[in-house]
Amino acid sequence: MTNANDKRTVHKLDRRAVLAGAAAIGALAAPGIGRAQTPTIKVGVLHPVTGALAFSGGQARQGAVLAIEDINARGGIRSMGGARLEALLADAQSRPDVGAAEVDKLNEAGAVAIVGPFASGIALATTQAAARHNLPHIVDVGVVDQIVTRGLSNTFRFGPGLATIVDTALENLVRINDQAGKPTKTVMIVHEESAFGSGMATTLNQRLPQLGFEVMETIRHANPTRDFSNIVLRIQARKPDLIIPSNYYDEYVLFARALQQNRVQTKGIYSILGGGASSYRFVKEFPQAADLVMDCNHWFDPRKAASLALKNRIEAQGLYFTYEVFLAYSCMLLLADAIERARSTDKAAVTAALASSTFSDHIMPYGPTRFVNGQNQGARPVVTQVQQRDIKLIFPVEFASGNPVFPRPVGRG
Amino acid sequence: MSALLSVQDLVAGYGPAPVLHGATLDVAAGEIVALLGSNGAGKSTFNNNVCGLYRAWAGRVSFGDDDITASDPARIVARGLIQVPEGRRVFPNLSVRENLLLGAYRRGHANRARNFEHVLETFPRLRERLAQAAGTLSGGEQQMLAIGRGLMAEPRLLILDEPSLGLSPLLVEEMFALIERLNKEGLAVLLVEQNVVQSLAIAHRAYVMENGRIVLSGQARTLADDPALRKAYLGM
Amino acid sequence: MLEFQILLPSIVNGLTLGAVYALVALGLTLIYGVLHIINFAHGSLLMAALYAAFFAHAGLGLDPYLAMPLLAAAFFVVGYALQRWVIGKASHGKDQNVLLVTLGISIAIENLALYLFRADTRTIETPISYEMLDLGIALVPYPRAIGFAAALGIAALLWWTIERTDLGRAIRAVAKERQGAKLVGIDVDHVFALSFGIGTAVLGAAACLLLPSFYVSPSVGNVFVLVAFTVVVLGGMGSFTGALVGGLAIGVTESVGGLFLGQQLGQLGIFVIFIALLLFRPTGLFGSRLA
Amino acid sequence: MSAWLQRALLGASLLAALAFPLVAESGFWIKFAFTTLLFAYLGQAWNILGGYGGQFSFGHALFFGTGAYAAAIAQTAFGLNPWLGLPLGALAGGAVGWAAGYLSFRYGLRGSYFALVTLAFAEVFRILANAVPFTGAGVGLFVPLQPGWAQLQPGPIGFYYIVLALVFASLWFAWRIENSRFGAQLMAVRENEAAAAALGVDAYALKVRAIALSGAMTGVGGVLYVQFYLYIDPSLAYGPGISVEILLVPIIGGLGTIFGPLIGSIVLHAASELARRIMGDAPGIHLVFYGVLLVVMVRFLPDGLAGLLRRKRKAEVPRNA
Amino acid sequence: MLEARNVTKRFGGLVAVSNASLEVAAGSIVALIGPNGAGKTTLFAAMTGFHKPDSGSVTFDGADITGLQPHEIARRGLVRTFQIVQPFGALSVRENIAVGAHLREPNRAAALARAGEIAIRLGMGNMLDQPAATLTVAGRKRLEVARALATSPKLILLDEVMAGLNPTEIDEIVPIIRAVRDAGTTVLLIEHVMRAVMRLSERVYVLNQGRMIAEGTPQEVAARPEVVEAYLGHGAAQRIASVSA
Repeated sequence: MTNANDKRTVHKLDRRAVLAGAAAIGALAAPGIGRAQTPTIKVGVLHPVTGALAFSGGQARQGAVLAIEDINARGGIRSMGGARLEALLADAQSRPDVGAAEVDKLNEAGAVAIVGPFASGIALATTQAAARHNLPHIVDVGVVDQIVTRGLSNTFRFGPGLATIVDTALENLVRINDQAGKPTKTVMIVHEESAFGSGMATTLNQRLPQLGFEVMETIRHANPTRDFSNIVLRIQARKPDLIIPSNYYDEYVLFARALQQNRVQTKGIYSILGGGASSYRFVKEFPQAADLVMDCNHWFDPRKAASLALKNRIEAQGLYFTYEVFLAYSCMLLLADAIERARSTDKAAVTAALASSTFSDHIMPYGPTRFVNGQNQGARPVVTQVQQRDIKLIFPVEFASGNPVFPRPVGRG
Repeated sequence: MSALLSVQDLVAGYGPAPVLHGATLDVAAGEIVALLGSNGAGKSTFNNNVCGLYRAWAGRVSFGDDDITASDPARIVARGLIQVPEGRRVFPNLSVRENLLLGAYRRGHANRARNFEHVLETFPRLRERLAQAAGTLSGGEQQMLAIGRGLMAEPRLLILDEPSLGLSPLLVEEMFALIERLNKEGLAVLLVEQNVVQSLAIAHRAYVMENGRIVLSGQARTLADDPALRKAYLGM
Repeated sequence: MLEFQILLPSIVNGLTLGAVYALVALGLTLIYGVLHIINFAHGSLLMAALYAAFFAHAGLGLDPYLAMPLLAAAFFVVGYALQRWVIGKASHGKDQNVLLVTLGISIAIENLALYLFRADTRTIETPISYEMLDLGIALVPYPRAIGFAAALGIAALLWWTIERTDLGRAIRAVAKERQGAKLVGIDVDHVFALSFGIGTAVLGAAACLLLPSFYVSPSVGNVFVLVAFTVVVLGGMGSFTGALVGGLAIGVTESVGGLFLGQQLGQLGIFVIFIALLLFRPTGLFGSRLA
Repeated sequence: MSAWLQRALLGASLLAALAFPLVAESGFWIKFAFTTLLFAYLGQAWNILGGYGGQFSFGHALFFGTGAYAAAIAQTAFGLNPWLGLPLGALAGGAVGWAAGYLSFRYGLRGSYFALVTLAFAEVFRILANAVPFTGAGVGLFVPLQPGWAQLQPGPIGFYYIVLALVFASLWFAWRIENSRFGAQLMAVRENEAAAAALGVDAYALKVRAIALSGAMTGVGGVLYVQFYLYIDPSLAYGPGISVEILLVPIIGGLGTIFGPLIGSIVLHAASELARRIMGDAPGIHLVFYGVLLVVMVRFLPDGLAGLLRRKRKAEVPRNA
Repeated sequence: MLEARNVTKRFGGLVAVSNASLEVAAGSIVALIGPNGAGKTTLFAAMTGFHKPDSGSVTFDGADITGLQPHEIARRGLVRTFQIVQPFGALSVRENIAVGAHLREPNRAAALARAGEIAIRLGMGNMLDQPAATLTVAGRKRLEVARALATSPKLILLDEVMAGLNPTEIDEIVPIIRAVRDAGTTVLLIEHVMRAVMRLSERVYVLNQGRMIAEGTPQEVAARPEVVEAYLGHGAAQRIASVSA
């Protein structure tokens, strides 16, 4: 009865609610009503599945839903008599205000916690809305540091924040550059205009010179940008050793294509939270453009069997195994572990269990889980490189599945 | 002689109040019939409903053997009932040539080249202006163009709504002479005018409309001598 | 200075980019010029056309350039039907209702695509995707060079249709003088729908030219729609020559503006020109042939 | 409807509105009500200019975003109390409104041209907000979380009452417009600018006043939004999405009517919620339903919902009389 | 009180009004007649700020008002009506008239009250709450006059207020116009209905093809053959003469 496609556990917010109004919702929220046989635990899965962020939101939702299937297949929450998890799906429509409204809806529908909501801007609103209900909220993706620095005791971020990502990226950059005999001196940064790209560029401009790199130029572009030819022209004219791009997938595709069309030769492309270089879709569709591109990003632990199993399942569905999927997947496992230890669906108990979590059964290349002010101290990004049409993990060394190829051999790419 | 156009008890208007309160009128083949009346008497409402631009509230319009009461303008044009409207309604952004060509859009397409020449012979002034945008023509030239455009459709009946409006006396004279000539060539004309004297001079029969009703009708010559008409129009 | 070294190639880039803008704007300007409505569904119709081109390639193996006439025809039918039986019927001739109806259509189409195709960004590769045409002063990717030439061709074809055929004369007649048009027997509703259909057909063609150098996703229409409005205003609402020249001008502005002001602010130039033009010369650079 | 019955109905709705948070224990419905009322208020602001004045703006995000940023910047950079942010937002929104009106009406822009220029103004501000440092550029601005009435973060119920008060104020204001010289002249300009001018109405000055007022009201809405969500970024503030959402409300509800925006906002938000619940979770499908619903509504209610509810005063104006 | 001197107005190549002058003495009723398209309405528009004259000047109450904005001219007490009626369609008759009353009366209630009085004076008392769009042609014409009167003008320019009215309605409106004058408002009217012109006006100007071709008392003007010809077409004078003979 537990085949992978069993969707019976996916509870839909039904139309009764809208008809019956607030009172009915109160009743609906009471646990166990109408489902006396198998106890269920409702968890909110909140992502922007429509609007501008729909792709990432959809991927993340898929990851969370698969995690719930796996948890239920393994016997549910054992400490609570094998209670099954039930996903309450919600759509933030790529807007913070809608996301916040959905949090309330989920709370009333009886969610014990929320996993979501992919984007920083939305996360700021949803964590706060959840805080009003003392509803635990696990942020799957959303790198802006303010998410966990506002003292919200219900908010937990399993993945790394922006500062950590930049630290890791630079640490590895110095390492591979040193290993190769310091071929890289000059850098150009090409980043998108919103929170993560701009935040990144600011930090890089402070840190790179201290590490001995010269930032020749920082190019900020709008979302959407329809044409990258001029940016490529500038790069060709300046001839930097290294390009550091930081953009969303759509722009990254256009950028990479323009680089390739113009046969731009640099010693390397070292992207940070790039839209393309750690995307299997990009590698498949643009094998040449992707070749040897490095990316510091969220990534799964390739040495774990569970990660590869999950990857295969996702790909069997015709989807790509992107960071949204495995981060949301891991976050849902983290939540299940907390409920298991809390032995309760009490929000405060689950919050406490999360705060004291040492969860390790995930598929991320992380150190031991330890939350300080809601931020997982064990979280770290990794650096990947596209090699032979595959994405290899090259840093940190202890998780590596391949060695960096740097600088890029002349004539390749 | 059976009527070419026959309108019976036409009631029509815009919005809540009727403008026409049951107008009855007919035009026989080969006739010039004048429909006279002051501004706002309902003459244009009458035309527009006959030509299908608006749906009449009540009454019946037939043309030839067809009931056209509920027809759309395209079908009415196809049957040969052509209106040259008040204010000319030429296509200001199109050249004179294009305006004329479009006259044969629905009807008369086969003989378009021949009719085009014929119109230019009738209105030599248009030939000089062929490439000019119609919006830049003078009022008189626009009136000629509008009539020419109407002729391009090989009309069986031409409704002319205030063709003398805004023209100089000399041009008005020319215009009426032209209408007479076209009629001599066999064209039936319904002449809707404020210009009482000259209209009556060329018309066979006439109707006088006031406030949406036909108040006088008869042979043009008889009406011209009617003191009631003179008083109504000159206050004398 | 770097900016001046790459000024020429960047102008060439702007021109090829502008050709795409012009293509998208051509349909919009026709629809505005004739029906006097602002079609908010234009962007989502472009998106639908891009998907059609994508699936023609991915599913039927049809090269987008070969699919062009097919898509143009299909989207002509779509546009004709939309205007004749949805927009025309539902709007009751009121501007605010046209706005609501086209907005509603746009929301529906965009999300239908999301539902059917998911939000994935999709791209195609053609044999010439990475070939470059060497113009001496600049290298231009073939897909964009073709797009540029085709944009000129389509604009010329439209111009010819509008200026030299009976249908075109009827369209222009309806644009300016509906009553007069009815009196020469032109079926105005039919001409409205035809114009909308032609405007949409151009999107079908535009999609085939755009796809090889761009991507498609359910929200891709928004990438072009504001720019297309700008082009239409710049060129004069209803003017084809205007849309073509306006598109090229906007492309160059964006490109050169980006060069000197930074990529992000390059788009500012577009809107500043747009506002200045609206204020000082609302008929656009080329006046208007239709409206 | 008799005046007595009308008054009784109004009183009952007022009571219901006041009692709502006490009855609805549901945070979701309170937030739903907050959003609905916020857009009823913003829609009313738009209605002043668009409904009563006949000038369709496609760029009300310009005022919304300016109000939101003004208050957020004043608060984060200068420590201004957000209560003072409300008048500041009004001032900023009003000033931008005045400037936009001065530019566009001075040059005689009307109809589609006016609509497009407001859209462009909002875009310019969006691009600028993305580029300049004091708006936090693309990162956006975070308003510190300081719950409590003192910092204008009174919690959902508190916000509900604040926005309810704003809605009442805006209803009263619309009523005033309908019953004042300003409003009478504004409506006259909407109906026929030349005829109004012939009667001594300075249409230009009137329109500038209307857009400044509308901008000020909208600015206050922006401040409230930022206080509620504690975050603003350029596309939230100045994106076309917010402009469209604001203008849909009065058009659906009934242009140039007192209760049109309120009705419109309720219907739109209910429709959107209904669509989600009926169509389920599959991404997009509920918005397809919503889009189709919009078209169908216009097809059968060409004068907006208020056209149904109120006595039909607007008879068809003859098009070719 | 009002003096137009050598006013010329062109539209593109078309000269609509050419070097036309007229004078209106305070307290009089003056008529401006001429065939359709003669330029009467254009001259009105040029005097009230809707068109800027290409040359010539307009003085009102001793001040030069050439080129002022329409609302500025209206505020000085010179108000026009429109030949093609321009009601505020969505507003009621009372509200329409109140827009005029608001020129001098900021208070809403007072303006509405004044609107009511004026409507009654013009025989529209029973239509006060009707939307203007539902009025008949005659009703709209009256509304034009009522709105203009509500501004308490010194001089009112009436553009064909009788066109489209039936004889009974014309007989009703003639005394109203006279009463307007008697109440202290000078009247300049464009009219086609000669019967009314003859009865009402003290002085008549005749405009044809943009030029002033005659002026004088109604009887003087009606007797001049060029006027009759301008009206009824070329040759009409002889024909009428022969008929009446």
